[in-house]
Amino acid sequence: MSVLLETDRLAVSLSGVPVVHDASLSVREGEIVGIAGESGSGKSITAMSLLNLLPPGASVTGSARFGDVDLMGLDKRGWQRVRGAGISMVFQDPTAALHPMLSIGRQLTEHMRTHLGMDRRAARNRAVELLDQVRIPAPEKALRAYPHQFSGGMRQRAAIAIALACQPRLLIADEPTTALDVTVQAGILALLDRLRAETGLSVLFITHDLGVLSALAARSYVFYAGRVLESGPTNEVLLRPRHPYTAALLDARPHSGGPLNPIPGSPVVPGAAPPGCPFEPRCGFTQPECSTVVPILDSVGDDRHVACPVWGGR
Amino acid sequence: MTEIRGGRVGRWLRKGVRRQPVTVIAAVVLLVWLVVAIAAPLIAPYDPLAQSPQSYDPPSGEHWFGTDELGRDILSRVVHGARLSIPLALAIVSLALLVGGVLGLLAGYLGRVVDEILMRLTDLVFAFPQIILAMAVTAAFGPSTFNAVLALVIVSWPVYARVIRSTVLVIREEDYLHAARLLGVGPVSALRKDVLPNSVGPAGVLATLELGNAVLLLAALSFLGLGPRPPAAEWGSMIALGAHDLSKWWVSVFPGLAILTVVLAFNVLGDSLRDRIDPRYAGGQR
Amino acid sequence: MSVLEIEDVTVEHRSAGRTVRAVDGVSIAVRPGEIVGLVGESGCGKSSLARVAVGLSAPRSGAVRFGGRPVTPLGWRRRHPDEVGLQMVFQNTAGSLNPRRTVGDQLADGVRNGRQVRELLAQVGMPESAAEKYPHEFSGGQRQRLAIARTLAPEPAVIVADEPVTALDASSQAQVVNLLVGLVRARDMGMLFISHDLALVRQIADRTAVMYLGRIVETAPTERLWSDPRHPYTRALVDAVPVISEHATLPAVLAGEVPDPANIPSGCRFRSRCPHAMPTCDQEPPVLTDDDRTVACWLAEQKGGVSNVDTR
Amino acid sequence: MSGSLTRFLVKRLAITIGLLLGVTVVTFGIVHLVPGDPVSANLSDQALNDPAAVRAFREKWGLDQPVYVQYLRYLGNLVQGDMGISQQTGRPVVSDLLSYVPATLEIALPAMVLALLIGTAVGLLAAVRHGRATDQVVRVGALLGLSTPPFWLSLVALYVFFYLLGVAPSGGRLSAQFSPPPTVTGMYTVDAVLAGDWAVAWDAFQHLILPVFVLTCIAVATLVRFVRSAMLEVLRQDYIRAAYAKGLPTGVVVRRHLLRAGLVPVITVSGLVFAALLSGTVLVENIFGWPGVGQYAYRAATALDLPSILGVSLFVGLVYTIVNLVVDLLYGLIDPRIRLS
Amino acid sequence: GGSGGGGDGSTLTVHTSFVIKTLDPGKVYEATGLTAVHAMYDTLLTFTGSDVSKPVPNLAESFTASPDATTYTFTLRGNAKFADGSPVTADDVVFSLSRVKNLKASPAVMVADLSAVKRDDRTVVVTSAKPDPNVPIILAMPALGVVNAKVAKQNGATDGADAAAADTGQKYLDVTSAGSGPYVLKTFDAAAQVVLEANPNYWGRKPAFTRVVIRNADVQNQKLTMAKATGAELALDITGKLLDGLPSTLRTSGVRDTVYFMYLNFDPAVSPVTSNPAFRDALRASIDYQGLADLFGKGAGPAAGLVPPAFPGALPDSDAPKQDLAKATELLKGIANPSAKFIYPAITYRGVDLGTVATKVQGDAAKAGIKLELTPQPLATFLDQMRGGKSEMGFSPQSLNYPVADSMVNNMAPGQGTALRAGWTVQRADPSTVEAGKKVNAALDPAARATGMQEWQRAMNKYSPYIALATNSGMVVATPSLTGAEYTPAGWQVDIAAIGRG
Ligand SMILES: Nc1ncnc2c1ncn2[C@@H]1O[C@H](COP(=O)(O)OP(=O)(O)OP(=O)(O)O)[C@@H](O)[C@H]1O
Ligand SMILES: Nc1ncnc2c1ncn2[C@@H]1O[C@H](COP(=O)(O)OP(=O)(O)OP(=O)(O)O)[C@@H](O)[C@H]1O
Ligand SMILES: [Mg+2]
Ligand SMILES: [Mg+2]
Ligand code: NI
Repeated sequence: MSVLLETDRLAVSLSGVPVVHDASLSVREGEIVGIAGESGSGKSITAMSLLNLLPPGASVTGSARFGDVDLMGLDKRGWQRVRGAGISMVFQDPTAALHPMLSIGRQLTEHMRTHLGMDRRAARNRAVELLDQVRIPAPEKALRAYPHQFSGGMRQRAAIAIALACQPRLLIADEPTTALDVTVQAGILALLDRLRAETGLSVLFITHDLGVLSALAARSYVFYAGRVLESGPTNEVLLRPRHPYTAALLDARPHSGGPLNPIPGSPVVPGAAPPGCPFEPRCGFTQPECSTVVPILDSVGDDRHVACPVWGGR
Repeated sequence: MTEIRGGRVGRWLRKGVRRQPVTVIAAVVLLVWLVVAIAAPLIAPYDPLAQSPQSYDPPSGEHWFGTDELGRDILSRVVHGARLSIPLALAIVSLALLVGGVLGLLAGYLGRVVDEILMRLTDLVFAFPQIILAMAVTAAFGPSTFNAVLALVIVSWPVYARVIRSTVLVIREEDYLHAARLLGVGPVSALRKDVLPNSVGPAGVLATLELGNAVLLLAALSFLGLGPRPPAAEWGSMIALGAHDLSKWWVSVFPGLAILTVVLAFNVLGDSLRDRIDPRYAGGQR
Repeated sequence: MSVLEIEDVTVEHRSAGRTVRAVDGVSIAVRPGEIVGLVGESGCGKSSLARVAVGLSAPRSGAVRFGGRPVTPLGWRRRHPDEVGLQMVFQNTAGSLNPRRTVGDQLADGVRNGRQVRELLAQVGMPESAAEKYPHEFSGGQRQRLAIARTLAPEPAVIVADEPVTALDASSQAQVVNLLVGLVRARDMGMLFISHDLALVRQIADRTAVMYLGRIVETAPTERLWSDPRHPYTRALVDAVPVISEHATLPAVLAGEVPDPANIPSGCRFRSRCPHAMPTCDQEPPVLTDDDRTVACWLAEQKGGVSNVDTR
Repeated sequence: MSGSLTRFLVKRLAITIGLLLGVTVVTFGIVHLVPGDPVSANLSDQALNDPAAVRAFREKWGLDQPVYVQYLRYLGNLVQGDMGISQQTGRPVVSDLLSYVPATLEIALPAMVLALLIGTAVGLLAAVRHGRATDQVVRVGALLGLSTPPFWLSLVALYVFFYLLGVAPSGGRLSAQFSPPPTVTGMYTVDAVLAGDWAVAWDAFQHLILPVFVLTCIAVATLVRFVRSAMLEVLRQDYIRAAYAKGLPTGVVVRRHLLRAGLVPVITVSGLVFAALLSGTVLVENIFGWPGVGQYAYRAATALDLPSILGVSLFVGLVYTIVNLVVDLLYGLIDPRIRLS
Repeated sequence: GGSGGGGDGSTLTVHTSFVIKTLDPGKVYEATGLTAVHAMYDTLLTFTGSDVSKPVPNLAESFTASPDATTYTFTLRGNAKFADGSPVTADDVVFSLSRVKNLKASPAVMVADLSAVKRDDRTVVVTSAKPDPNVPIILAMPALGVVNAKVAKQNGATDGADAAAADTGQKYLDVTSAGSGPYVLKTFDAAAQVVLEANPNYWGRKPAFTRVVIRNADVQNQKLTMAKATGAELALDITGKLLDGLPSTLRTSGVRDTVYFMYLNFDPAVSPVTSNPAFRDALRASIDYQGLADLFGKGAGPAAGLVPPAFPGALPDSDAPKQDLAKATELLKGIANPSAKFIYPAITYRGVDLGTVATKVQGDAAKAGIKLELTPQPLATFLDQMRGGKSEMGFSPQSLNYPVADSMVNNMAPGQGTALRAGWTVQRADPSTVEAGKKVNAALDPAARATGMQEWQRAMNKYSPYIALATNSGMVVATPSLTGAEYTPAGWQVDIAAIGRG
C-alpha cells in the first residue's frame, strides 16, 4: 500500500499559543488510521490543519503531503480542489455540521456539481446511490428531508454520504460517534469499514474511545498535549503499550472488579506545558531528565514509535 | 508604590490602546465628558443662562461656539448640557432597569399567568413607537424634566423586562438552581442568590448600550419641546432653537456634536463590554 | 426495605403541541447501600425519570417514595426537610454550580447540623482553599467533585446520579466514579446511577436496569445481565460495546432507527428493530419476573420463563 | 399545514385584537389622566362663556358621560370603522389617516428596503472580513449611525444639500407647480408613474431623497450591527466549516449557507427596525415638512387630540402586529425547523 | 420646494405653515383658512392693502349707517356673479350672515348681535342689537364671505336657527367653493396644500395668477425656500429675526399687529406674590423692552399698550415703558419671596419660539431678583390652565377677531371674561379702569373711540394685571417679481388676488 497522506513535524499555533507540536502522521491507501487522546490534546486541530480549516490567527509549520500534492503550498483554489474531492471530513456533532435550513439533497449534491461538474439529474442519481450506500431508508424521500427530520444516527450517516459524494481518497472522521449511542456507533463503524473494504477509502479516525480504535483502526496514534506520544499497529499500541500515558489511559478504562484507576493530576493546558515531557507531572515512571528534555518520537522497530526514553526503550 | 502602580496602569493603557484603540478613545471621550459635567462651572467661560445683547454671534475668539438668539454663549450651554444629559440618561436607564428588571425577574421566575400578563404588557408598549408614546405621556403631563424621564422609563422598561425574563427562563432550568432547591433552599433566597446575580450581566450590558439611546431619546423629546424646561441648557432643545434658522448653523451644530460624541462613546463602550461579557461577539479572533 | 421506590411512573412532556411520553410505567427500587445502574440509549427517558425520582418534576402518574414517604414535586415551597436526604448529581459540570457564587457559599446551602464546608471539601479530596474560589477556576472533574460535595451536605440517603461522568475525560471519569462509589459504599447510601456507558455501569452497579423508549425492558444483577442478557435489546447493547482485544471485531449492528418518541409503535416497542421479532410482538409483551430479575419480552415467554432464554 | 396555518392565523388575530384593545385602553388612559379639560382647550373664549355651547360640545364628544361609557362608545364606533373626528383637523380620523399614512409609507418603505439591502451587504462583508480593517470601519460606522440624533442629521442634511449645495428640494412632497397625481396608492411617486406623469414622478422622487436618506441611516446602522453579529454567529457554526470542507468556493458558502442561516435573526430584527423607523418619522417628518403620520401624531399629541392619538396608536399597533406576523410567516418559510403553532 | 415655483409662469406659490380644519366660511378659523377663504368669497366690504382703518366697497356698492350705529343699509353691486355664473343677490347675503350666526362655530361670536334682512334684491339691512360702529368692519371679515345660497342649500347648508346641528354643508364647501371671489377651490389637502384657480366668472379685475398653491411648510423651510426662490413665491411666516440673511432683493411687507403680554393673577388665594401690585410694578420695571423687541427682530417694537400699532387707538411708541432695575429692586423690598410659576404655550408664533421670549423675560426679571419658573405647556393644556383662573402668571400673544381692538375692552376690563381668569374682579380693580372702559363703549364715532382706547390703555398699564411686552409684525416676504404682496392685519394676511407681476 502506498502512502496517501504524510505529515512531517506539523505544528500548529493558535493566536501564538502552540497547540500541536511536531505531529508526523501517515495514512496509506485503503487504511483506517486512528488518533486517540484526551480532550484538548490537539486531535481536532491537527485534522483541521490538514484541510486548512483552522480559525483565523492560526499558523502552521512543517510539511504535509497528500498524494503528490504539497498541502502547505496550496493556494485558495488548490484547497478548494483538495477539499471534498481529495480529503473530506466528518465532524463530531452531526446536528451542528448539517445546515439546518437546506435539504439533505441540496447539501449532498451541491459540491458534486462544482467538483465533478455533474448536472442536476446526475448529481441526484448519485445522491440516491450514496444514501443507499450509507443505509438510509427511502433515499428518494430522504433527499427532500431536512436534517431535523432525521435521527442522530441518520444525520451522521448523511454527513458521511456528503463527505463521500465526490469520491475523496481520504476521509477524516473527527469523533464521528462520540455524540451517538453505542448501538448507533456500531452502525457507523461498520459503515466506514465497509467503505474501506469496498472502495479503498482511507480513513483518519479520531476518537477518545480506545475500544473503538481496537475494533476499527489498523494503526493508531496516541496524542497528549499536542504531541504524538506513541504510534504503531493498533493491537500493538493497545495491548502492549510502550508509553506510560497509553498504559495509564488503558488502565483508566472500566474493567471488571475493583475500583477504576484514574490518571493522577490533570491534563496540560496549551501554552502552559512543562518544559520537559508533557506527561511528566502525571507519570509514575519519571527520571530527572523527563522534566527538562522533551522526548522525541523514536522508532522502536516494527512501525512502532514511542516518545518515552524511560519506558519506551524497554 | 505609586510608581509601580503608575507603571502598571501605563502598561495596561498601552496594551489597551494597541488592542482596542477605539474603545480606549471612547473611554477617554466619556471621561472628558464626565469631567466636563462635573466641573462645568469651572470650564464654561460664561454663565450658560446669562443673556447678552450679542445675539446670534457666529463662532469667534470670544465665543468659540458662537451665541444664540438670546446672546447666550453656546459653548457654555453645551458644557452645562452635559450636566443634564448624562445624569438624566443614567437615571432613565437605571430606573428602567430597576422596573424592567424586577418585572422581568418575576415574570421569568413565577411564569404562567404573571409571565403572560407581563409579556402582553411589554408587547403593548412595543406596539407604540417609543417616541410617540413618550410624546403622548409628556404632552399629557406637561413638559418637564421629571415627566420626560418618566415617559422614557415607561417606554424603555420592557426591553429590560424581556432580556431579564429570558435570562431567568434559562437560569430557571439551570442545574445549579435545581441543585440548590433540592438542598432545601427556599424560592426567595434562590431568587436572590442564584437567579438575580446571573441575570444582571446581560442586563448590565444592555443598560450600557441603552445609555446612548437614552441620551438620544431625551434629546429628541427636548427637540420637540417636551423635555427639560427652558432656560435649561439641554442639547436637544438647543438644536431645536437652531432649527428655526439654519443659516445660524452654529446654534444647532455644536449641541448635535455633543450628543453625537457622548452617545458614540456610550455605544462603543457598551459594544466592548458586550464583547467582554459575551466573548462570542469579540472582535479580532474567533 | 427500599429507601427509594419508583412505582409505575409515567412522565409526559408537552411541547410544540405534541405530547411525548418519555417514561411509561417504570418501577425501580433502590435499597440502602445499593447501586442501581440505569442504561439506555439517548432519549429513552432516563433523565426524565431521574428528575421525577428526586422531585424536580411531577410524574403524570405513578408514585415516588423516599423512605416510605411520598416525594412532593418541587413547587414554590421550600423542600420538605424529610426529603432533603434525596439528592441528585447532574451531568453538566459547568451548569451544576452557580458561576457567580463561591464554592463555599454554595456548599453552605445544604449544610445542616453544624457540619462544615471544610469537611465536605475534604470528603471529596479538595483543598480547603477551594471554598473561596469560583467554579470556573476548576476543571470539569474538580467541579463534579465539588457538586458531589454539595449533595453530601445534607447527609443524603439516596443519590440519583444522571450521567455524572459522561462529560468528563477518561481519567477524570475514573476519579469521580471512584469517589462517588466510595462515598456511597462507605455511608451505606443508595444510588441510582444513570449512564449510557455500559462498561462503566457494569463496573459499579449492583443491579442494572435497561431502558428502551420509556420502558424498562430488563433488570437484573449486573453481572448476570452482562453474562446472560435476556432481552434482545440488552443483548444488542452489550454486543455494541467495543472491546480491546487481539482479535477485536467490529461491534454488532442493530438494524433500524430509534422510533420517534412521540409516535411509539404499538406492542413491544423494540419490535421494529428486534432481530427476533415475531407476530405476537404487536401485543404488549409480558413482564416476566424471576426472584431477582425481570424481562419484558414475548421471546422469553415462549422460551418458558426468565431463566433460560437464549437470544443469540 | 393549511389547518395549522389557519389555527395560527386565528390565534394571531386574537392576539392582535387584544393588543389593539390594550392600545386603546392605554391611550384613553393617558389622555384622561391629563389635568386639562378638552372643553376649554377646544372652545374659544366667548364660546366658553356660553353654557349652551359648552353643553353642546360636551354632548357632541360624549364628554358628559363617564370615561368607561365614552370608551365603550368609542369601541362601538371603531367596530364600524369610525375612529371619530379629529379635534385638530376637524375631519374624520380615518380619512386623515388615509391621507397621512401613504405619505409616511412612501418614505418608510424605501428606507426599509434600502436599509435591508445595504445593511445585509455591509454587515455580511464585515462578518466575512471579521477582525480586519473593513470590519473595524463598518463597526465604527454602524455605531456612528446609531449615535447620530436623527433630527440633527435631518437638519444637517437639509443645510448641506439644500441650503449650501442646492441639489435637493427643501421639503414637502412635491414642488409647487405640480399637482398631486390622482390618488391610487396615495404615494405620489407611485401614483404619478401609474398616471404616466413622469415630470411629477421625478419631482416627487427628488423630494423623497433626503427624508429617505435620513431614515435609511437610522435603520441601516441597527441592521448592519445586527447582521454582522448574526453572521458571525453563523460563521462559527460547524456547518459552515463543513461547507468549506466540501470544497465549496467562498462565494457559494456565503450566498447559500451563511446568508440563509444568518437571515433568520435578521428578519426578526427587521420588524423591530421598521418600528424604530416609524418612530423616526416623527422627527424626520417634522423637519422635512412631510405630511405623514409622524407629523400628525406629533400635532395630535401636543394638542391632546384624543381621537387622532387613538387613531395613530391603532394604526401603529396594527402595523406592529402585521410586521410581526409577516416576520413569523417568513420564519416558517425560511427555516424548515420552525413549525407554525 | 425651492427648485420649483418659477417654472410655471401662471402659478403663485404661498408658503406657510398651516393647520386648516375647514374652508367653509361659516366655520373658518385658522389664519391660512382665512387667507384662502378671502380669495374665494367676496364680502360686502373689504380693505385694501395694509390699511384697515376704513372699509371699502366690495360686493356692496355703498352703505349707510344710522346715527345710533344700529342699522346699516347695504346696496349690492349689480354685476357680481358667483363662480357658477349665477348673480349675487340679497338673499345670498342674508343667508350667509344668518348661517354664520346660527352655525355657532368660531366666527359666530362676531355676529352674535347682528341680523340681516333683505329689503330688495340689491338691498340688505343689517341691524345690531347694541349700538356698534364696527359693523362695517365685521362685515369685511372672510367668515362673512357671501356664499351661493342655492348651491349651499343643495349641499346641506342651512341658515335656520338649528343650523348648528342641521347644517351639513361643510363637507361640500371643503371640496368646492361657492363664492364670488377671484379664485375657486381646486383641491384642499388639509395636510399639504390648498390649490386655488382663477374664477372664470369673476366679476372684477382678473387676478394675475391663474393658479395659487398654498403649501404647508414649516418656517425654516420657508426661509430656505425663499432664499433660493426665483419664481412667483411668497412666504407668510418669515418674520423678525428670520428675515436676517435673506437676499435683499426679496420684498417684505409687514404691519405691527400683534402684541405679546403677560398676565399676573390678582387673586391672593392663587398667589400672594402676583396679586401684590408692587410685584406687578417691579416686574414691569424689570423688563428690558428694547431687548425684547430686538429679540423679535425687524418689524417689532416695544409695546406702549395693549393695542398694537396696526389698529386704531394704539398708543405711540414713545409711551412704551423702560427698564428700571433700581426701581424694580426697590419695589421688591416688601415682598418676601418674589417668585411665580410662569406658564406659556410651547409653540412658535410668528417665527418666534414663545419659550425664547419667556426665557428673556425670566432673565430680565432675575436681574431684579424675581424668580420665574418657566412652565411651557401644550397649547391645549395652557388654554385650560389659563382659563381655569388658577395659574399664577402666564404669557401669550394676542390676536383680534377683526381689526378693531374694542373687543379687548370687553374682555380685559375688570370683571370681564378674560380678566376674571387673572382674578381681576371689579372689587380688586381701580375704578379708573372701569370708567375708561365704559367711555370707550359709549363713543360711537371712530376718533372718539380711538382717544377712549388710548385713555383706557393708560389706565390698564397702570392698574391691570397685564404687562404688554412687545409688538410684532405679520410679514409677507415675496420674490422680487411680485407686486401688491402687502400684509393685511385683517385676518387674511395677504390679498392673494391683489398680487401681480411687476
Ligand atoms: N479556536 C481556538 N482558539 C484557541 N485555542 C483553541 C481553539 N480551538 C481549540 N483550541 C485549543 O487547542 C487545543 C486542542 O484542541 P482540539 O480541539 O484539537 O482538541 P481535541 O483533541 O480535538 O479535543 P476533544 O476531544 O475535546 O475534541 C485545546 O487545548 C483547545 O483549548
Ligand atoms: N422538556 C421537554 N420537553 C419536551 N420533550 C422533552 C423534554 N425533555 C425531554 N423530552 C423528550 O423526552 C424524551 C426523553 O428525554 P430524556 O432527556 O429523559 O432522555 P435521556 O434518556 O435522558 O436522554 P440522554 O441520554 O440524551 O440524556 C426525549 O424524546 C426527549 O426529546
Ligand atoms: Mg476534537
Ligand atoms: Mg439525559
Ligand atoms: Ni463516551
